[in-house]
Amino acid sequence: MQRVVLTVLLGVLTAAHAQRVQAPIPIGIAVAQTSNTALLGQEQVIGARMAEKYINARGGINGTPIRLIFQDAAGDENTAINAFQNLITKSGVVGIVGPTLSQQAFAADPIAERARVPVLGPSNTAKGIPQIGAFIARVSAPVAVVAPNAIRTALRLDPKIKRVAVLYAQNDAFSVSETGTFQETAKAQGLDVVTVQKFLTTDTDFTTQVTATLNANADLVIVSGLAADGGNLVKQLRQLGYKGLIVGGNGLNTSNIFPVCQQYCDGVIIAQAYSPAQASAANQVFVRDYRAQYKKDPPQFAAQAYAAVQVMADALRVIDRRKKLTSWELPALRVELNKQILAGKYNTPLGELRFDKDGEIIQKQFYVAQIKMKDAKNGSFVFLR
Amino acid sequence: MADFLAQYGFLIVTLVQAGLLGLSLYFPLQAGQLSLASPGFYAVGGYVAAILLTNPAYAGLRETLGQGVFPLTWLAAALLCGVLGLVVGVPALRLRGIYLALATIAFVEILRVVSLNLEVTGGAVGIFGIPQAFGFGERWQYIFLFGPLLVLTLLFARQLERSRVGRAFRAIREDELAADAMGVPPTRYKVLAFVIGAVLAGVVGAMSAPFLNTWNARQGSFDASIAILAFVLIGGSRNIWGPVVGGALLTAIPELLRFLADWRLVINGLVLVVASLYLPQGIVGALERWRRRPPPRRPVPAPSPAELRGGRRTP
Amino acid sequence: MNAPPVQATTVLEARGLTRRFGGLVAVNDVSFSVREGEIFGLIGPNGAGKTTLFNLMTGLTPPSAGTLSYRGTRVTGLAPHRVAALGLSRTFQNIRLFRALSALENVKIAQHVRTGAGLWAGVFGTARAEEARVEERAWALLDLVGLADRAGELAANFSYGDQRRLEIARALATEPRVLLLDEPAAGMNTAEKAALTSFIREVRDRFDLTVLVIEHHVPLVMNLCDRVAVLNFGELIAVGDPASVQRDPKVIEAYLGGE
Amino acid sequence: MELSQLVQNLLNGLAIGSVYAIFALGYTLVFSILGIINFAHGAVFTLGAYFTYTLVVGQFENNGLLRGVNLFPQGSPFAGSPWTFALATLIGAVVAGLIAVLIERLAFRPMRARGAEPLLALVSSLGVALVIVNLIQLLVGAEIYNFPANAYGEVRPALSFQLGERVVIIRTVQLIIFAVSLVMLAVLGYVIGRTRVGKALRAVAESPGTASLLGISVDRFILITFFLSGVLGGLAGTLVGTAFGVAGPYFGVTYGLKGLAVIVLGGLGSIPGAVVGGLVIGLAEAFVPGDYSAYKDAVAFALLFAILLVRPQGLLGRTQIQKV
Repeated sequence: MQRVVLTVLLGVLTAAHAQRVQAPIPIGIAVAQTSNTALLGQEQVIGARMAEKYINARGGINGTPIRLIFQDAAGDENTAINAFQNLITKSGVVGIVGPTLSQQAFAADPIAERARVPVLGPSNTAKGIPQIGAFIARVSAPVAVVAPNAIRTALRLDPKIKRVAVLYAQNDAFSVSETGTFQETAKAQGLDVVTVQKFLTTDTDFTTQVTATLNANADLVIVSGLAADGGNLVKQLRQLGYKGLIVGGNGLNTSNIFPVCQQYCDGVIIAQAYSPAQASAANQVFVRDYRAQYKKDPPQFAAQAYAAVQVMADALRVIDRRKKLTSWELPALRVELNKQILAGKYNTPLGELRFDKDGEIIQKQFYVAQIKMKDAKNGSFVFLR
Repeated sequence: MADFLAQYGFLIVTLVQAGLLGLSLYFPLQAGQLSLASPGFYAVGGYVAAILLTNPAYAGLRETLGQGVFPLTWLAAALLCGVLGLVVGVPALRLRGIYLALATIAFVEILRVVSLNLEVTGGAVGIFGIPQAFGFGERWQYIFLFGPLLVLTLLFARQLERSRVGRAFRAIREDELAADAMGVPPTRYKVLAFVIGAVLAGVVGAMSAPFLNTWNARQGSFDASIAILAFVLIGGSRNIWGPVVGGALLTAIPELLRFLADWRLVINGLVLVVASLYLPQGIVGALERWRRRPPPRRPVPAPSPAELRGGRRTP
Repeated sequence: MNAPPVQATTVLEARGLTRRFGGLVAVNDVSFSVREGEIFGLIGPNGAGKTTLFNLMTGLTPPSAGTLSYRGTRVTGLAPHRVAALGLSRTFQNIRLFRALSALENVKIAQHVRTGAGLWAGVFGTARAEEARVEERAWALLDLVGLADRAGELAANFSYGDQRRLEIARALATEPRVLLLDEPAAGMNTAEKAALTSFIREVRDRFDLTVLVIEHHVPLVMNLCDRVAVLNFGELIAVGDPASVQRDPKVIEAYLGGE
Repeated sequence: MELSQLVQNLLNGLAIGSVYAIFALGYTLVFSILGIINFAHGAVFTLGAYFTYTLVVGQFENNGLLRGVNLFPQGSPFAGSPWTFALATLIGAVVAGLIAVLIERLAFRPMRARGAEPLLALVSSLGVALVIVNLIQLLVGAEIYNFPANAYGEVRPALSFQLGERVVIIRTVQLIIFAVSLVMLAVLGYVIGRTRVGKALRAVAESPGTASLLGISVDRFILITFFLSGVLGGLAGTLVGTAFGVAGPYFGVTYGLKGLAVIVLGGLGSIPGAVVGGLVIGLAEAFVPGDYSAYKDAVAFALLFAILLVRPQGLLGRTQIQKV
C-alpha cells in the first residue's frame, strides 16, 4: 500500500515538472454535452469541431496542428469545475473555451483564473463575467446594444405601433437582463408597455401569457427567451390569433426555433449577435462548411464557439511566430496567450472583434434579421438593413 | 502532489461534501423520517453565507470581523436552518413515509422558486464573486473546512447513537406507536432529528458557497433530493458510514467515467440500477453482514433487586 | 390464592369510557375501578372491546366519552408517553417489540421516561452514571425474564413465548405502577401458561404493581386474578371475584352465545 | 374578474391540466399496484413521442448517432393523413408499453424478488430514466423535434368566440388533448372497473398475497400494469409532443416532478384522482395573477404541501386505518 502511494506521488511530482507544451497544441472545450443544457452545448461542440478542422486543414499554428480536448461540463456547477480541473491539470491545455451557462462560469472561471489559464466564454452573457478575472474573456456579447436596433427596425416596418407587450423567461439570466434593455428602449421610443408577462424556459404552455397579450391589444410583442420556449411562445401567439409584429431577443437567434414554431416563425424580427449573412470571408467559409454538413444555416451558438477557438488559434499563431510554441513552458505560454488574446483583433464569423482590458468583447457589428420560412421546417434569417 | 491536489482536490472535497449531505438525510432517517428536505436547507445555508459575504449591506460587518465572518456565516446558517426546520418540521412530521418525503420535496421546490424570484438572492443569475474562506486559493484547501466537519459529524452521530436520544430515535423508527407507549415522545424526537439534519445541511451549504464561488437557485432542487436519497440508500441507511460511502462513491463515479465521454451518464444510470438491485442493504450494509457483532458485555456489578425497581419515589 | 388487602385504595377509576368507530361502538359506557396491588382480569369473547379498552387506558386511542383517572390524576386525554410517565405500562396483543433491535436495546429504550440525558449530555458523554444505571437495570430485567444470555440477539429472532416475556421486561423497564398485559399467554402451551401465572404474581409482588390482564383462557384467569371484569359487545356485563363472575348468567350467556 | 377572463382562465387551466392528468395516469397506475413511484415514467413518456416521431418523419437530422439515417427513403407511410398519424401514435404507444414491461422485468422485478426496501425502486427507476434520457441524446441529439403541423389534418389552429368585450381563445390541439384524456380515463375506468383483467388488477392492488392465493399470477398482472402505464405514457407523450414539440430528451422527465404533485393531490394510486389532481393544478396555475406568474411553478407544490397537511390521502384517496 505504502509503495503504491509512493509511486503515485512520484509520478505526480515528475508530471508536474514536465509541463511543456505538447504538440498538437491542446485547447480545452468544456461545454454541456449532457443534461438539458446540451441543446446549446451540442451546437457549441459542432462549432468548435468545425473550427478545429478548418484551422488544421490550413496548417494549424504555423505547421503545428491544434487538438481540441472535450470535457463535458453538463449544466451544473460541479461538473463544470471538474471539467476545468481535468483540462487544466491532466490535459495541460493552453486555454479553455467554456462553459455553456453564465451560472457555471461564475463557479468554474475562478478555477482557471487561479491556475492562470485563459478562458473564452462562448455563450456567457450575464453581467460580470469578464470581471471574474484577468484570464477571463468572452466572445458572447451581452447584446444589450442590439436590442434597441430590433425595436427601431420594427417601428420602421410598422410605424403605427403604439402598444407593446413584453414577455421574458424569468429563470434565464440573459433574458432577464435583455428584457430590461428592451423595455427601456420601448419607453424611450415613446411606446406604451401595456403588459409584462413572465415565463420559464421549461414552460411549454403559454396560453395564459398569450391571452393576456391579446387582451391588452398589443401591436408589438417582444420576447426574450431561448429556442424551445421562445419558439413555442411565437407559435402559440400566432395560433391564438396575434397578428402584429414580433421581436425576438438574442436567445431566439437559432435555426433550432424553425422546427418549433414552423410556419408561424415567419416574420419574427430577431436581434442577433451573429448572422449567417455576415459578409466576411471567415463567415462565408464557416457557413458553407456548416451548410454542407447540416443542410441549414449555422446557429449563433455554433458560430460563437467557432469564433472562440479561432481567436485562440489566431493568438497562438502570433505567439508562435515570436517563439515556437513547443519550446514554451506551459504556464508561461498560458499567460502569454491570455495577453495576446486581449491584444489582438480577429476576423471571425461574428465579424471583426477584439476585447477591452477586462476581456469584454468589442464586437463591431450586430444584426437584425427577419425570419422567412420556406416551408414548415426550413427557413432563414433575412438580414435587415 | 500539488498537481494531484489541483486536479482531484475539488472532486475530493465534493466527495466529503456529498457524504455530509447524505448524513443530513441520515439523521431524520434514524428516527424513521424519510425527509428529502436537505437540498432546501443546503440552499438556504448557501444563500445566507453568500449574502453575508457579498451583500453591501454587510460590508461593515465583514470589515469588523475579518476572517471571523466565515464562522459567523456557518452559525447564521445553522440558526436559520434550525428555526426553519422547526417551522416546517412540526407540521410536516405528522406525515409518514412517502407522504413526508413528498411534502419535503414540495418544500424544496417552493424554496427554489422563491429564491429564483427574490432580489436579495440574485434572481436567476444568483450570487457570484463570493470571497474565499480564509483566503483559500485552491479548492482542495476546503478540505480543512469539510474534513473537520465530517469528522465532527461522524463523532456526533456515533455518540448520539449510543445515547438515550439515539435510542429514542431508533425506537421511533422501529415502531412509533410502541415507542410512544413505552414513554418516548415521538413528535419531540422526530422534530429534533429533522432539525439536526437541517442544521447540518445548512452549515454544509454555508461552507459550499465560497467553495463553489457562486450560489444560485439550482443548488437546491428536486434532482438533488433524489441524488442524496440515492447516496444514503446505495451506501446503506443503517450505519453512519453508509451515507458517507454512498455519497463519495456516487459523486465520484460520473467523474471517474469521464473517459467514456458520451456514454458516461448512460453507464452511471446502469450503476444506479445494478447497485439497487444487488445491494439492497447498501454497500456498508452488505459489508456488515460479513462482520459479526460481538455480543454485548455485561457490566460487572450485579444489581440488587432493590435497584431493579429503580430509584422510584413512593406515591 | 392471595386475597386482596382489606381496605385497599383505588388506583384506577374508569367512568363511562366509550369509544365509537364510525357507527360501531367498540366500548360502551364502561365504568370500573381497580384496587392497588390486585391482579385484575379483563375477559370477554373476541371483539368484545378489550384491546380497545386498553388503548383508551394508555392513550393510544382517545375516548369518545368518559374518563380514566389514576390516583385522582386524569389519564384520558394524555399522550401515550405521558401515560407511561405516569406509571401505566403495557404489552401488546400482537407483540410490538422493536424487532430489528436487540433484546437489550428494547429494554434500555423503555427506561426513557425514568432518565433525563438530553442531546448534548449524550453527545459529550456526560451522562455516564445514568447510562450505567440504564445498562444495569436492563440486564437485571433480562435476568428476570430469563433472556440475559441472549441480550444481543434481535428481538425478531426470539420465539413467540420469549417475545412475550421480553415485552413484559420492556414494560417493566418504564418502572410502572400499573402493568397492563394484553393476552400474555397467547400462543403458550399449558406448562408455559402455568409458569406465566406464577411469574406474573412474582412480578406483582416484587415491584409492588397493580396488574391488569386481558386473557382468553378462562382457567388461567380464574387461577391468576383477584377480580375479573367481563366485556361483551363493548359493554361491561360483570365485575367481581372469579368464582362469582363464572356463575353469572349474563357471562355464561355471552360465552355460550358467542362461541 | 370579468366573465370572459374567468372563462379564458378556466379553459387555459383545463387545457394544461389535462396534460398533467394524462401524464399522471400511468404514474398513478403503477403506484396503485406496487406502491412505488416510477421515475422512469417520464422517460417512457418521452420515448412514446420519439417513437411516433420516428414513424411519422423517419429521420433525425442534426445530431447524434442516427444522424442521416432515413427510415423511409420514399417518405413515411405514416405521414399525411390524421388516420395514419393516429396509427403511428398507437404503434409508438405500444412500443413504449413494451419498454415499460422491459423496465419492470429488468429493474423492478429482481428487486421485489429480493424483498428489497421499496424506496430503492426510486433509485433504480431514477437510474433507468438516466439511461434512457442519455441514450436518446446519444442517438438523436438534444434538439427539439416537431411533428408536422398537419398531423391532425387541416384543422384550424385555434378556436375563438366573443364573450362580452373580449375574445376567448383555445388552441385546437389542446381541445384534442382534453378530449383524448377524457377518453383515456373512460377506457381505463372501464378496463379497471368492468373487465376481468381490471378486477384481478384491483385484487393485486388490494393485497398481492391474497391475490396470489386466489390463483392470480401477481407477476403477470404487474407486467400488464406496466404495459398499460407505458402505453398511456407513450400516448400522452405523442399528444403533448404535438402541442409543444418533442423538446429534447428531458421532455418527459420535466413533467415527472409536477406529475408527482398531481398524483398526490388527487390521491396516490387513485385513477380519477390523477385526473382531478391534474385539472386542479392546471386551474390553480391558470388563475395565478399575471404579476405573480413567476411563482406559478410553486403553486403546484404549495397545493401539494397544503393537501398533505390537511388530507394526506389526497382529494380522492382512501384513508388507511392503522391497526394497533
